[in-house]
Amino acid sequence: MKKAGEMKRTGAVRKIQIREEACIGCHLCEFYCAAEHHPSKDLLKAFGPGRERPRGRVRVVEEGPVSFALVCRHCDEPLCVFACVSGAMERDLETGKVIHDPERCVGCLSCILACANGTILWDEKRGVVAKCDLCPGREVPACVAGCPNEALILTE
Amino acid sequence: MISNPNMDIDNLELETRNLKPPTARLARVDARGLDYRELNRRVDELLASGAGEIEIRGVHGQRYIASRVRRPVSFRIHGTPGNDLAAFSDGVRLEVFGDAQDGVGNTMNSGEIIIHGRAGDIVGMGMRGGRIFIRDEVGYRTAIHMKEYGEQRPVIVIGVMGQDFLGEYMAGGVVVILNLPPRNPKSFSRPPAFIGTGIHGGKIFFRGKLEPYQTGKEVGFDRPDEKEMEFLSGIIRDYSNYFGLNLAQVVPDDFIKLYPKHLRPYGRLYAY
Amino acid sequence: MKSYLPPEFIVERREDRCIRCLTCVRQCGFETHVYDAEENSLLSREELCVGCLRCVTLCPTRALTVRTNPSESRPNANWTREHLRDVCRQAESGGVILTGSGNDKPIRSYWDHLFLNASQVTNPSIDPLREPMELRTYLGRKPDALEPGEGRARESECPNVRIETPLLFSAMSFGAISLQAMQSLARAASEYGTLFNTGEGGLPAELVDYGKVAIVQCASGRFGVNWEYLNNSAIVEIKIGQGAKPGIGGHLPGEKVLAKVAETRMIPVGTDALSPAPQHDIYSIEDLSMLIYALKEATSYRKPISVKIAAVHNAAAIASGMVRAGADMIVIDGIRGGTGAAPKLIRDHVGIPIELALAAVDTRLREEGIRNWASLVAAGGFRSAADVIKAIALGADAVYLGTAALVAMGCTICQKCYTGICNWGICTNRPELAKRLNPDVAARRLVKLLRGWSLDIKEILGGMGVNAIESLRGNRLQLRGVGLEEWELRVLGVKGAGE
Amino acid sequence: MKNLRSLNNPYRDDKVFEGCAIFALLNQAGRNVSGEPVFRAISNMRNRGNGLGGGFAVYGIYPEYAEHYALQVMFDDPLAREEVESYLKGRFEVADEEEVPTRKTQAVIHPPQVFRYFLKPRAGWMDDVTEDERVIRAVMDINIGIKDAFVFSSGKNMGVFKGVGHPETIAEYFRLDEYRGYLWTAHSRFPTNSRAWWGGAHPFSILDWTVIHNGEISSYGINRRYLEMHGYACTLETDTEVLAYIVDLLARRQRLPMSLVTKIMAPPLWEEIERMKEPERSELIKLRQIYSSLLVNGPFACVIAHHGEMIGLNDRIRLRPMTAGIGGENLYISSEEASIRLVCPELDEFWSPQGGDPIVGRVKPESPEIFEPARPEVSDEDRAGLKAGGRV
Repeated sequence: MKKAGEMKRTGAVRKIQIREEACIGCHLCEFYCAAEHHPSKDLLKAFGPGRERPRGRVRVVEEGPVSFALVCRHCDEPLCVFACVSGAMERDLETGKVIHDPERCVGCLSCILACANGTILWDEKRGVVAKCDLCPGREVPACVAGCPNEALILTE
Repeated sequence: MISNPNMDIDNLELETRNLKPPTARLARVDARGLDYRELNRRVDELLASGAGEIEIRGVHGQRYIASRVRRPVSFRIHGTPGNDLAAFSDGVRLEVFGDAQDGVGNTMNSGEIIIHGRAGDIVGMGMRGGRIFIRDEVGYRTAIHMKEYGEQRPVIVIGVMGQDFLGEYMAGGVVVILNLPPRNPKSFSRPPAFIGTGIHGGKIFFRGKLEPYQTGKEVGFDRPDEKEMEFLSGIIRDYSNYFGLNLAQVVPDDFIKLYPKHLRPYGRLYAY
Repeated sequence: MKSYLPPEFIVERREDRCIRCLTCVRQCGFETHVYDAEENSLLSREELCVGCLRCVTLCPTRALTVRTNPSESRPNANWTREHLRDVCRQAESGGVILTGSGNDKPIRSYWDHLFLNASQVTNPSIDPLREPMELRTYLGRKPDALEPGEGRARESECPNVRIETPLLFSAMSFGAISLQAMQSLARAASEYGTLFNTGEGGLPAELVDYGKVAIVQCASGRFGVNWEYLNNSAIVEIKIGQGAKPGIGGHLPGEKVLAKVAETRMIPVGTDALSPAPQHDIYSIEDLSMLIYALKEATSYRKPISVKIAAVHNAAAIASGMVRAGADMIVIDGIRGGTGAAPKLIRDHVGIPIELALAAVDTRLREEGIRNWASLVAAGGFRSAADVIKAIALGADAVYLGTAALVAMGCTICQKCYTGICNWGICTNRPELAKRLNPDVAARRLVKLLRGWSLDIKEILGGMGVNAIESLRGNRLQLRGVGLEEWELRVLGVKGAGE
Repeated sequence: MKNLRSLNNPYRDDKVFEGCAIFALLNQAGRNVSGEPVFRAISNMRNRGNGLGGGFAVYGIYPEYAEHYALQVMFDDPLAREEVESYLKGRFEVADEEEVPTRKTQAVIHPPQVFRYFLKPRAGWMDDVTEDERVIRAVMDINIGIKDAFVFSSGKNMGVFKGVGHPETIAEYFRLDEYRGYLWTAHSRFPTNSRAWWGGAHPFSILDWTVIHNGEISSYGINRRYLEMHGYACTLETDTEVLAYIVDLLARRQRLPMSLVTKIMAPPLWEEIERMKEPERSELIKLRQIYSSLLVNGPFACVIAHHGEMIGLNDRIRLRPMTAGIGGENLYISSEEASIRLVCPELDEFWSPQGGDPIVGRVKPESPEIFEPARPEVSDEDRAGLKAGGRV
């Protein structure tokens, strides 16, 4: 288990900023995220008829007119990393990104309990957790690019 | 250079800060021969030099008196002030010894106007707060589109009666009509009609009886409740005090209450 | 009772592309789309669809198409589909048909019959990308001369307001549009150096800092009008009329008067905000003068006072009277001007086109030698910078953009503004809908629109060989008409092409 | 034929648009009084006008020629005067003539010449109609037919003085301080066009009928067409003109009492009529049926005057201000109360009538010299003329 002091980042941190006042509750971020994390990277293929519906790593919560997307904050002091028993959850010191390695994940759910933001989701089918990885390989994460109202914006 | 209000919005505040040392509390102005701009400019100067009470004599139709005064200053006006008396005003107390013309208290925000005489048309148009007491009768469209907001609840008290369209479009506030004998019955050759037409807020208290045709179809009738009776007692007392009258015969029991039947009088006018 | 009205639109959903994301269900404020969880199927209640295309725009897989219902009764050039629908609606409701936005009838657009000039050989065109090109405009009364003589306006009585482009945002009141929409307009105006207009709904507390770029309206309802409001402004505008509904007032239904709107308008929550048809202190030209000077007194002669009227038959005579009554700026709003709500009959049949009214007003003011006494602003359905340029050449100092600004923010002109439901978050106060308009996004789009149109204007100016907007203003020699009758050319004061 | 419209309504608007202030004074004892209070009162309402028109009608000013028609004619060109005079002398006995005296006033720019002629129609010219009709014919002939000439007024023992300028300027120019009359009406004008023309100022007149008016007559289009059907040429294209002609048609030609004339112009609303008792109810229904095209709609306040009488009238829902006061022998009508109080601080009576409710002022019968003789019964000739739709 790592200690808090060892987490100091060295590079620029990209984060997704969540703006409740602009979230329109369309849930499109969930779909774009899920498709991005589907092998096909294609909405139609990921959600085609008869297929298992994939899950994204972002979740929109709503209560009346209030709605916002829950997505990993990539905290400076990531409680999930401290709580992880298997070393699956790590913080990339260069980018400040909190990354999760499903191969090492034992599905103990400690990170879910530890995360104050509720942004780590349980992937029941695979028996591991899933969380935002800021879409490696993409300039802008899929949820940010797909949000029709800039309720999710990328800050650096 | 042409002045650009974009650039100097705050100047007004600056000016009031550059006050001269206070002089006499009561200042007097002789309005004879002055046009309204000159008169209002003099009032500004007097206020800037610390006057707390202003007496204007010889007023003969000058408009907009006290319309940009925004502090609790007392005015005593002798003569016949012109239209838009205290329009847009906010917090002045103004007493007129004589009749007033049209547009008294137009879009007024707060304060008190007492008129020892009659007033013309559209008294308290769009008024939002404060009180207007008029000893005698008033002209057409009194309290038109008067409204209330939060703590601001305007009150207009009329000693005699208003001509037609009193309380038209009324959206808030209170009008009290004491229905005392008119100064000149020629102003009421027929009973006033269209009272409260389009009313959708506020109340009118009327002393005496009204025929149904005299009021708009949006008006409901009721008796004042206890709290309103109390309010009316206060109004009658204030009216008597302001004008030095003994109104033993006027009691809250004689009033009927006119109120809007609907908040949305025109809801069913449209095809959506 | 069963309605005989067929749906106006049909919704087509390509099953092979629908991924059941339910965005359409969530986004339609009119509840057109319904998800049946049992069947995992999506249905469309097409009779509710207004054709705003929100669902089409947001559908991530482009599975949706909305189009006009192709079902036709027997073709009839006299009894059009619209007439049939309207008769049916009134037979079912017994009321006045309401609508929103501007006139949608094929009224002759004179802009499309006016053509602009360009320099060739005898004078050079100017390259606006590299050479200076000035669009700065001052709004307000100008003195007759630098050293004014007896009886003329003194300079100190001529407050002027600077704008960096002759494009202003027209009056749209808070209550009619959302706070977010108004915020977007205010921010864009501030950023680009122009002005927005509060309409008659007051200035929301959130926008008090934008007073410097606000034209604040004083209209018949006097909503939110007090000393602070009048003095925290660039210009005070008396609204007499509006192009979309000349001669009638406004009516913000009680259900749109929510807490914030109530606070700004200074009326209780839930009451109808009725703006009477006339201002009840203005029944005549000398009464207009009275209100103009009431406002000048209340603002200590520091603000230009604007007066806005609808373009009507005698606009020229009225405008002349307005200027003589003390107006420092006059606004003429043509029959294509927009609205949040108006009786359809009035929107479509009352008033005259802005082109003719503008030309007539400018001509009259010049004939009387009083054109300098007031700025002249045209409004009513400007669709592109080309319309704007032609308006300036006809005599406008600036133009008001309403519908174009709304479209920049997302409006698709579905004309349902009066329902209080706007899927684009513009013309609504329902919080869940209003938040669909992100002021960051909308303000940016508005600034880009202003920039784009300003560049267009500069390009045209350059082509004409002038580098300042004042050389175009009222320069009717830069216009030629095509396909116009003699009287139309006469009113417009332009020659026919080739003349 | 000259086009008066090009002078008065140069832009060919539907009508001339204007606002204004009105003031009127009637000495009810019929005593001729100075106009000084009238000048002060009208100039106190300066904010209501814009200096592009002012005018006065004064009654009782020419007692020495009380039986002669006083034609006050304006000339923009001396040649026009010759033409007018030769026209008049052929048809009228001219008892006296002179230039209306004026005073040099800086504020008056390019004034026309104004002459007055005291005259009676000659025998042998249009003998088949009344003298009044003959005078009207002459007025129309001059106004329409003779370039650069325009008749300001044509009544007996009265005159209209008007021009471009503030009313007090016009009063000074025409030396009205030197006149005394028992009835004064005054008007300050706010026209919306700058090409204000002296003939376009109020009062408008025909014979001794004069009208001053504040407001805009929205029903002008149909009022005018109805009047045209009765032979009135609305050459000035201003709504005030129709008021004068309506009164002339109803009161002079059709001999309706003033109480009915005002009820035709500003009738009670139908719902009020429905509440009335018979026979008043049926009478009003009849009036509204027959004279529907003479309902004057839109905001107006006007004072209609002729010898011995002045009537202040408002539109039905009083969209223009009008107040009245009585102080001593004088009855005042004014747009603003302050003007009345300025000249008569102690009023015996003051009121502000409801819409459509006329202010009627008459010289008291004990001073009959002012009054026109009581209206004669309608003569058979007149009846025939009326039936034939007799044209003026």
